[in-house]
Parts: sequence; structure tokens; C-alpha cells
Amino acid sequence: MRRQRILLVLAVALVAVAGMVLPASAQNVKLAIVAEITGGGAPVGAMWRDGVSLAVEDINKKGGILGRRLETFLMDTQSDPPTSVAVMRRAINEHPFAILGTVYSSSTVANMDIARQAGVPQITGSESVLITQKGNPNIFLTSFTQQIGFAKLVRWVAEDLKAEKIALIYVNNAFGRGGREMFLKFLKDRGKSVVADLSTEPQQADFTAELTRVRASGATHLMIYSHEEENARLMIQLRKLGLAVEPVGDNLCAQTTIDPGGEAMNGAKCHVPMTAASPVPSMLDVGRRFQEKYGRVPDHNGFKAYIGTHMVKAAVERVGAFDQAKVRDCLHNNLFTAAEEPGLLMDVYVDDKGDTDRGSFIVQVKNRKSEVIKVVGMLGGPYTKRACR
Amino acid sequence: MTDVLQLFVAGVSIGAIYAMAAIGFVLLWQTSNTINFAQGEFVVLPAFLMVLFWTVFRLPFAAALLATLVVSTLLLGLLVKAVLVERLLKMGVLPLVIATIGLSMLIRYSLQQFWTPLALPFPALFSRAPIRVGEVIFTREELMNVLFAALVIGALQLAIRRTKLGWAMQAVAQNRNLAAVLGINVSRLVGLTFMLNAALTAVAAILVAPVYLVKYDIGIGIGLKAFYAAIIGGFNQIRGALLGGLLVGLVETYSAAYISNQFRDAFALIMLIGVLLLKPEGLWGIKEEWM
Amino acid sequence: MRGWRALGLLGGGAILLLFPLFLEQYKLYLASLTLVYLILAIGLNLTLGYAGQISLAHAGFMSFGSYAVAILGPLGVPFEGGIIVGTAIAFLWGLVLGFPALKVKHHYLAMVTLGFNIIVFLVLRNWESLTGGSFGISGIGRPHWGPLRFLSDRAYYYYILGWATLVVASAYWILHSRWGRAFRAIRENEMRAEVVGVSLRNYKLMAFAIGSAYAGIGGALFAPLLTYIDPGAFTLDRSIQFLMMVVMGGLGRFEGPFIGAVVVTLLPELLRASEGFYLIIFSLAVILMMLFMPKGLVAAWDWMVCRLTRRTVSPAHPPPPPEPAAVLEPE
Amino acid sequence: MPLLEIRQLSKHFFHLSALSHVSLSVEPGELLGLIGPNGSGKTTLFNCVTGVLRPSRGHVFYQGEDITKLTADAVYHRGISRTFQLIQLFPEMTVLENLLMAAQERTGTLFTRLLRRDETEETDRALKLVEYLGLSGVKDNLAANLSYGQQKLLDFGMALMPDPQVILLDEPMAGVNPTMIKALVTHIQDLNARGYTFVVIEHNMEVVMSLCRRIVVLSQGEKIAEGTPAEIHDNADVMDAYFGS
Amino acid sequence: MALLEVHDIHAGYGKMEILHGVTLKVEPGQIVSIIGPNGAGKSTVFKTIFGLLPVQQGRVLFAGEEVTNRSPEVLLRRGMTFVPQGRNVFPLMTVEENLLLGAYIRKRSPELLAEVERVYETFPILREKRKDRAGDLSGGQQQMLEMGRSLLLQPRLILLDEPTLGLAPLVFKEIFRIIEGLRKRGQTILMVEQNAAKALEISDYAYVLELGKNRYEGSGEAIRNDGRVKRLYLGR
Repeated sequence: MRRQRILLVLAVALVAVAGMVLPASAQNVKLAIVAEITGGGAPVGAMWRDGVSLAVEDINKKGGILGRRLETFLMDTQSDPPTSVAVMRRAINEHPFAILGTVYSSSTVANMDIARQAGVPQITGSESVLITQKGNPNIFLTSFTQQIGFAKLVRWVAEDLKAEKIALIYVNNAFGRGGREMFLKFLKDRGKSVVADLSTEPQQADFTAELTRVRASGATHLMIYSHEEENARLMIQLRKLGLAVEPVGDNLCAQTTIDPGGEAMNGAKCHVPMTAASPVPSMLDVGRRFQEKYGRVPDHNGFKAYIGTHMVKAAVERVGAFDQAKVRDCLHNNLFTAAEEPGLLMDVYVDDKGDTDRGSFIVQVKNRKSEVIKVVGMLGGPYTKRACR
Repeated sequence: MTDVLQLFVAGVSIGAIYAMAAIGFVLLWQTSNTINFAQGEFVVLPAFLMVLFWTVFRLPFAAALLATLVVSTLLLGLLVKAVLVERLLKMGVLPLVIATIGLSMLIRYSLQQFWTPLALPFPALFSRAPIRVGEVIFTREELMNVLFAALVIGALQLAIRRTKLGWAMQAVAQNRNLAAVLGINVSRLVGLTFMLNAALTAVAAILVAPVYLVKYDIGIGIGLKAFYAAIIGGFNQIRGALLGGLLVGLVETYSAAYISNQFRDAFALIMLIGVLLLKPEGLWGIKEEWM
Repeated sequence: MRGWRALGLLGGGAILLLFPLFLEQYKLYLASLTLVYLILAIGLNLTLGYAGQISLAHAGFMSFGSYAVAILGPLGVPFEGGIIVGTAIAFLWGLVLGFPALKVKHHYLAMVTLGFNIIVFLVLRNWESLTGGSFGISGIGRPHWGPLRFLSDRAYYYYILGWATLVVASAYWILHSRWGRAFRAIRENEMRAEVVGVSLRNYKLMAFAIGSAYAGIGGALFAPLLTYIDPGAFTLDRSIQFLMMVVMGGLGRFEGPFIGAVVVTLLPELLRASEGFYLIIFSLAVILMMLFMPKGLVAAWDWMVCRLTRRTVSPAHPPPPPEPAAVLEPE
Repeated sequence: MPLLEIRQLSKHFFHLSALSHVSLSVEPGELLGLIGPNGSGKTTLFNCVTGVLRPSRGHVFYQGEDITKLTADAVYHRGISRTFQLIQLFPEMTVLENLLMAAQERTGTLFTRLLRRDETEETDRALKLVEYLGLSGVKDNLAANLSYGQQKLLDFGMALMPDPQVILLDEPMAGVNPTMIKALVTHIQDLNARGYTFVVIEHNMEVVMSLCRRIVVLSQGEKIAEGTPAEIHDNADVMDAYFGS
Repeated sequence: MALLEVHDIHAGYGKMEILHGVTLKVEPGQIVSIIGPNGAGKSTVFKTIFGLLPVQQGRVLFAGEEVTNRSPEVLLRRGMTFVPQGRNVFPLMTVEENLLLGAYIRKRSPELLAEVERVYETFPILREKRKDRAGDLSGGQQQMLEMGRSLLLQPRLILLDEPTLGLAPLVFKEIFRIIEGLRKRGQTILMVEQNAAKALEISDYAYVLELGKNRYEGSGEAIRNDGRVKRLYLGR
């Protein structure tokens, strides 16, 4: 009896050791998706995961990168920073070539040093300025930070909409606060300020208190910056109260806001980094295929993930080898064009901090769909391409 | 003044939702001393069922509602009572608390995993066209929410006062052993209360869904607020749930408008702690020393 | 019996000291996190398991420690100074919150402490000048003693291990002093305890405050482990996580928090292979455990120890005799 | 000066009056019996004296000090201990631990109780008591696992453990077999001879009449008689209270 | 045939056996009293008969059928009711609601309402207070409420446990007057009463228990005049 048990334990141990020693398929290149699959960030994480998966499928269909196929594995952060640190370490144990994620800024700030220490390039969906302020040479954004995004947004609000009396409603967490700081800063740069500055809670259901204060402020424009379903609830109540303000925002026009918000969303205008309704044909195509495959219209997070995966591809191909350090160098201060890598969808410039500059769109919601009413150029530039070999 | 009234409308209408979820708490506590930490999810699951039957299977509204009621009564009422409560009730409060926390996680993550992590739209049942009374704007939806909550609570109060079953429930709440001596089957009654709670939360779900939208994690907030409402109003009286719900809704709305947005979640809590320390039986509750 | 215990202690110590040398980063991090959670669970076990006061504010108390080291570190205060300040704040707030705990019971106490946790969260988020608000504080330094620096994950693991040993030893001391007996007496029969001279007020306050102080220590060690904290790390969810640890481990048993901290931290990680399903499996496991092992996993542990030491299953913890119902009081 | 003096003590539970204006005094070294039909307020009186219940009106003096408003633990520290009609033990502690628990708060302060772990003196005393009560064989058993009679004895032992001056016994003989009753009677007489003061609530009249030198009778929350066993035996009011008229 | 027969029952609370063999018999139309000093186990007999405590040994027969260890609901349906000692009403419900709860197992019918009327005739004070909360009644009124409640089932046998416990002398007399009234209507009652003398006065038969065992028995009159019984109460 006892001997049998010992033998059993030995056998199990042997199998375990063998599992560790035997190399995984050497041909494939592994990418780690570290995202908010459960918890409060689940909608965001689902988009991110599907965006990466679609990109990987597309890349593999076209023969992979430098002839090697991609494979992904998924790590769930539960939308919890300590857990994200744990799973990031776990992801690194699998020796991925690059890490795609996380989207929540509080998680990214907590886990990005780990990827940096391991020398694995990290492409994040976060937009907080906190991330690029740290001087981490290993982190890359696929979209704008709030710094660049809000510079473009405020430029549009001030110059195109000629808004004078602007009220701001934001969600009181790292995401919303970051946007608020930038919004106020760029307004201030133009000598302006908001007439009402109102915080809301995540998962808040009733916004009458905030909206009555907006009404009292006499604002003509209302900047709304919260999570998708809160945006939708807010818009429904705004329409109900019949407030005579023009709602503007960023993720306000995401399809994930429009779907639950319904009719109330019509008329909202946004500055968005990317959209399924884009006039860019490749972007439209990705949006269509995403919807076919996953049954929902991709929001900016879906596109961000798709583009982020292709940023890895573009950089590797420009370097000509799977060399993490060189790829990292190559991604800094460099311009990648959609002509060279169609999967990037648009030309993108990555600066020395890992922040990106890119064209973007002004959209308006009509008939529960966002329609592009204007294409906005890059914030800076012109930028030049740099060889990396 | 307009604002004050407008905020009143908002506070009452959101408070009605809290009250609806709170009644179940009160009922369960009274008949079985169960604290259901999954109460929020008891609201969310029927909302998803309603989406399933109504917008996915395209049943007529009444049929969808009926199907939702039946399924949630069986699942959240009968099954939960038979599997969890029956066994755990004998072991004291804490194991049941942990088990209901586990149940809330189970429902939440299952919905997220097997259905969707995104918010689902839910058609408004009543018109959202603004109705103006002076400067104050409200909608038929809000009006119906409040009326509906008042109606349900009123009907329930009446049923508990007037029907034999209602009396039996009161009897068990007030003196369990004596109720047994009079031939009331306490265990069966507890089961019925669970089914009633499930039916109530299903009804609440239909009010909640158009406002909150249907998302797997909205239950956390609703459950907490319902809990505050039940304690503030009085854990041993159904009318207390109504009072507590309305108070929580109003305090939340007014304090956010006139005191501080940033601390809006704190005011209802401060009221709760105050009530607990000064009048632990709740504002409309009755001292339990009677019993 | 004594021999077994010494052997177990030695073996356990050796494993805790040596095995990190062979662990990669991820497992090392989990081991460190488990130790931190162990400290927190021991604190809650003291409050809830021994003194019978349910607390859903443990994450709030934890935040005092975390923010103390995060805020004081950059000001040049040594790390241990931060720990002491954070622990002292947690202790004092524990005393403050302990007073209502004397007055209200059961689910009412749960609500008071839950409210406290939410209010702490709101203050942390809104007091931006001190706490950095929702942006949190990043780049939290790790401790150093002169030239000896606990910067690497491995070194910091040993640092945490040191504190954990201290906490375990002090908890062991408290629970095996006459305090421990008084706590058990209160839990088993409050009225009788008072009649044999136990000051319910003193002991309950102390249990609450010391449990909170342990949370402060755990929090102080938690912050540098992540190097980044924000108020989101100290929500009600985390308090509930600690509650699950103690209850699943086994309330009022010294081994309970050890088992609970390991299971609640590691089980989700082990189940992670099932991708999105692991939280579902985990919550099912919680329910099943409550149904079939309401005394906690410590029951399985007892069974194992009995098998190992070849004792027959001891009647160590029979269920307390059922209370006669009110109508059924003997004449 | 009486050791324990109860003056005009009343206790109401809402509409019900459990005790009204009860006065009695206990002299040092006395063995006082407290009897009365069911529901006459005897246990309530004990609860009010020991701080388990707060009296509605009236005062309790102990050695001249007003102890009416003290909590139960403070009353214990004055030197009054008691047993319970419905046995109250720490069920998951051993017999020895139960006894040690009954004495541990007697000495030291809150913080020295945390530090000093030496309890040889108490342990000796507990062992002696265990022997005295005939519980040696079960001294390491959990209290929950004792027989009813043993639990009754343990409850008694716990009251003796802190070496109190006054011991209030609430129905020590209820449900105890005749042999053990004899033993208990001997114990009480023996201890009383050594200077312990007892107040005993007991239904077994033979025991009360033979044990006590003075008896107080309560009925319907009021004191209706007081006197020697013989006086009580022949008192018509007492007979009425018990048997009716 | 006796309505109730109890044969040598043993019962108690967990480890504590209180009844060490009690035997008694109640004939239809009789009032039978169980008396005895404190600690004799009188109320325990009732709880054991009514299925609230397990019978460890012995048998209980009701109307010739075995009902040992049957649930209260079964006994209620067979026509036995129990009025426990102490105040046992639902304090937050009205007097009328409390009364009707007594007939919980019966259908609501005109007959039932007629019986409620009869209860009000027996206890006029209850009619006066029918809309008041039962918790606000005095002790005597609560006792009447409990007795009235038990009558609504038209019971063949009422177990009446210490109906006068803690009541003022005036109320006390009132309760006894009512019990006598019930007997005139032919109601069978088994009762435990503190005031033995008074109980024996109206009893057809009586059992004296001591320490959980039968001690004496006989007609009410005989027991009342038996000096040995009195001595049991105050020792020899």
C-alpha cells in the first residue's frame, strides 16, 4: 500500500518535471494577452482579447511574422492590480515575445515594471498619462494617452464647436480623473475653464443631481467622460430632462455605449481615435469581420488591440529578427505607415516615451450608429521613418 | 425650488427600486433569519432571464414576464432554499453569509462567462417622454416605478395582514416555537418566503433593467443599497423597507447635489451607522425585545 | 505529540526559508502575497474567530498601513517607522470602531464595518493632496537596513517572512496566554464569561484593535510588494476576500488562517488553466465547502493530522449542544 | 453589617413585574435558602445581584458598597460568584480549563494577564477541587462531553474556584441523583463551615430544610416570608403560595 | 375508553432525563390535574405528550390510537391542543388575528366565525380588545387569549399548562371561573396548576408527581385532603 503510494507520487513528479523541461513548439511565437476578463473591466477586457485574437488570426493567415506563426495565451487580471501583478509574472514565465495588455491604468502602472525587468515589450491599452510619465522604455501605448487625445479633443471643442460654456462630468477613478486633468489643462492653455466640474461614481445609476447642476451652470456643451454603461444611463437621463446642452465626449460614441443607450445617444459628438464607422477601408473591413466573428461591433479597445498586435509585427519586420531589445528600440521615435503594414490601419508615430500620435475622427451618433463627420490629422509631425536593422 | 423638486422626483424613483429589493431582505430575515448577500444578484438574474425570454426568444411581454417569474421562483426560491438554506440554517449565521457571498459570485461570473460582460439594452416599458408639471420634469417610467413599488409593497403589506399565509409568516417571525405548536409548518413556510422573495426580486428586476441596463455586475450596488434601506427603515417591518429605500434614494440625490459629489456614497452610510447606533431596530421597526 | 509538532515546525520553517531559492518570480510573488494575506487573516481570525465580532472593514485597516509606508517613505522615514505608524493608526481606529462593536451585533456589526470600509475608500480617493487620490502612489520603496537592502523580490520575500513569523509568534503568544482563553470563553458562552469576571468590553475592544493592527502590518508589507497602490486595492471586495479566508480556513482555530490564506490566494491561480471558468469553479467550491465542511478546511486538516499521528479521530470539537428553544425551557 | 444587602429591589420586563420591592440581607458565614414556586422571581433576583440583569429599581449593597449598577465582571471581582439553573459552561474547554477560566481574571491586570503564563497556584487549586468534587477521572474531558450530573458539579466547582466570599447557588440539586445530592449537601455544609457564605435556591424541600438555618420565601416577585425552616414549614402563607388555597 | 392514556413515559432535555416513568389517564368530560412540587416534571409531561420533546420510552395513546412521538400538527388535527405556560401570543398581531391563528389548520368557514363569536362570549374582554395588539394586553388577558385560541379548534382535549402563573389574584379567580364554565360544557381538560388547592377543587381526578415519577393519585377531593401531598411541597 505504502510503496504504491510512493511510486504514484514519484510518477506524478516525473511527469511534472518532464512537462517543464520539454520545450514548447519552437516554431511558434508566443504573445501574452493580459487583460481584464472578469471583474469591473470585463467589457473592456473582452474587446481587447478579441481584438488581439482577430489580429493574430489575420497575421497567421498571411504567413505569420518572418515566417513564424503566432500563438497567444490569456491571463485574467480580475480587474485587480495585485492579481495583475501576479498574472504578469506568470505570463513572463511562459517566455512570450511581447505582452498585450493591460487596459486598466491602475493595473498597468502596477505591473509594467515586471515586464520591463524581464525585457518583454509591453503594448498596453491604457491611456493614463501616469504610464508614460514613469520613463519606462518598455511600455507602448496603442492609442493616445489622455495627453494627446485630449489635446486633440479640446482643439476640436474649442475651434470647431466654438464652445464657450462647457460643463464636465467625469467618473471619479483613475481613468476619469486623468481625463479631467488633461481636459482642464488644455482648456486652461487656451485661457478657458469649465462652468461645472462634476464627479460621479463608477456604477452610478441616477445622474439627476449632476444634471441639475449642469443646467444651473448654463452650459452649452457637456463633456461626458465615464465608462460605457454609465455614459448610456447619463445620456438617457439627459434626454429625459431635456437639457439644452450638446453632449461631447470620447468613448461616449463607442458602440458599447450606443447599444444600451439607444435613441438617447443620437446627436452625441465625439473625438475618437478609431471607429468601426471609419472612412478608412481597412478599418471598416476589420470592424465588419470583428462583428461577424464575435457578434458585436468593436469599440476603440478592440481596434487598439488589433493595431497593437500589428505594431509588434511591423517593428519585428523592420528589425528583421525576433530580438526584443531591438524591437523596443525600433518602436521608439519611429513612424510606421499603413502602406507598409496594412494591419496598422492608419499611420502611427510612437514617441520616445511610448506614446502614439495618429490621425483620428470626429463622429456623431445618428440612428444609433456613429458616423464620421470629420477626419483629424496627427497632433504633431511631420514625422519620419527610421530604419532599425 | 425647481431643482429641489426635480431631485425629489429622482430620489424617490431610484429609492423605489431600492425599496423593492429591500422587501425581500426583510421577509427572509423575518421568517428564517437569513441574510442574503446575493440579493443584488437575485435581481440581476431575472433581468437577464427577461432579456432572454423577451428579446431573444421574442415571447410576448406577458408570457416573458410569466416565464421569468416561474423560472426565478423555482431557481432562486425553491432551489436555493432546498440546497443551501435548509442545511445551513442550523449552523448559525456565518456559514450562510459566506455561502450567499459564494452564490452571488457564482451568479455574477456565470452570467459574465456564459452570456456577456457587456451591458445589454432593455426596452423601456413605459414612455420616457417628459411630462412637465411646472418646471419639474418626470416621465411615465419614473411615475410607474414609484407607483409600482408602492403598489407591490402595499399589496404585500395587505396580503400579510389579511391572508392566512401572511399571518403564518408574521407568526413565524414573532414566535417560531409557538407557531409550530399551532400547527404551522415552519420549514415549508420558509420555503414559501424564499419563493416570494424570488418573485419580488423578479418584479424589481423589470423596474431596474431599463434604468440600470442589464449588466452582470449591477447587483453589487443594488444589493448594498437594499441592505442599507432595510436596516434604516427597520429590519422587522415591510413598510420599513419602503421608508428606508426612499430615504436612501433621497439622501443620496440631495447630498450629491448640495453637499458633495465626491462623497455621495458616504451620506447614506453615515445615516445607516447613525440609525444603527441610536435606534438599532430602524426608524420604522419595532423593538425586538417584545418577543 | 510534542515531537511531531517540533518536527512539523522545523520542517515548515526549513521549507519557507529554502524553497524561495528555487522559485521563479511568479511563484515567489504568490508566496509573498500569501504571507501578507496570512498576516491579515490572522488578524481577522482574532477579531472574528476568537472574539466573535464580524468585521468587513479589514481592507480599510489594511490601507492605513499601506498608505503610511507609501506616504512616509519618500519623506525619509525608515520603512519600519512607516509600519509602526500605519499599525498604530489601524490600532486606534480599531479601538474607535470597536465601541459600536460592543453595542451592535451580527449583521448590524457587519453593516457598520462595511460602511467604515466604504468611507475609508472614499476618503483615500478624495483626499488627493495626501493620498494621490485615484491615481494612487507608485514607486513605493522597499525597506533597507543600512547596506542591507531588500530590493529584490527574493530579499523582500524574506523580509515579509520575518514579519509574518513575528505576527504568527505574537498571535500564538496572545492566544496561549490567558487572553486566548478569555476570547474562547467569550465566544463559547458570553454570559458565563462575564460572570467569571471577564470584562467583555476590554477583551472585545482589544480583539478588534489587535486584529486591526495586524491588518495595518499586512497592509504596510503589501504596498512595496506591488510598488503601487491606489484606493481600488482596498475596497469591500478585498474585505470579503479576507472574510472568506478565515471562514474557509476555520474560524477560531490557530491553523485556520494558514489554510485559508493559502487556499484563497492559490486556488484561483491553480484553477486559472480553466480560463474564464475558474471564478465560477471557485465560487462553487466556496458554496460546497460551506455545505459539507461548515467548520472550515481545518476539519480536513484535523483528519489528516490524526491519520499521520495515528491517533483515532479525537472528539476535539463536537458541535455545541443545541440550545433548548424558548418554549422548551426545563421547569 | 450584613455582607450582602438587597433593598427594595424591583425588576420589570415590560408589562410583567418579575420582582417587586424585595429586601433581604445575608450575614457573613450564613447559609440562606431562597425558595418559592415557579416564576416567583428567584433567578431574576440572582441575575440582578450579579449584574447579569440591571434592576429597574432598588439597590444592592455588598460590604456597604452600592453594586447595583456594576457589570457582571465587576461583581465577580468584588467576591460574589454563582451557578446557574440551566448549566452554563464553556462547552469546548476541558474541565480543568473551565476551572482555570473561572479564576484567571481574579489576579493581575489586563496586560499582566497577557504576559504572565505561570498558573501553578491556580492549577493546584483546580486539581484539588476536581478531586474534592470527584471529577478527577474526567478532568481532561471537554465540558460538553460530561454527564448532566458532572456538568452540574463542574458549574458548582467554577463558582468555588475564585475563592469567593459569597456563593449564589441556583438549583444545585435539580436533576441530580440522590447519591450526588448527598455529596453536594456535604460539600456545601463543609464549605460553609470553612467560612463561605451561601445563598441557595432549591426546590428539593428536604434539602433546603435540612441545609439552611434561615429561609426567605418569594412568591409572585414579592417576599412573603422569612424565618427558620420550622417557621417556614408552618407558615400558612407559604403553604398557600405553594399549594394554593 | 379513556381519551388519553400515557404509559410509563421517560423523557427529558438531551442528557437530562426529567420523567422517569409517568403514567396517567384522562376520561372524556373530566378535568384532570397534575400537581406536584417544583421540579416534579409536570410541564415536561405536556411537552412530551404534545410531541415537542421525544419520548424515550413508553407510549401515548389518544382516543385509543397510538400517538407516541407524533408532531404537534398531527395531534392538533386529531383534536388535542396545548396552551403552553408563560405568555405565548404573537405580540405584534391583533387579538383577533391571534385567535384565528389558533385555527390555522382549519378552513375559514362561517362555523369558524361563529365559534370566534362564542369565544368572545366566553371572554368578553377579548371582544373589547379585538383590534389591539396582543403584546399590549395584560398578563391575564393574554392568558385568556391563549385559552380562547385553543378553543377554536373544538378540541377533544386541552392541555392547560399553568394557566394562572404570575397572575394577580383577581384575574386568577376569573380564569378558574372560566375553566369551570368549560367543564360545564363538557370540555375535557388536562391541566398543570401551581395553585394545587384551587385546581383540585374543580378536578375530577388528580395525579401527584414527584421528581419525574407518579407519587399519588385519586379524586380531586381525596388528594386535596391528603396531608401527605401537602408535606411533599414543604418537605417532611
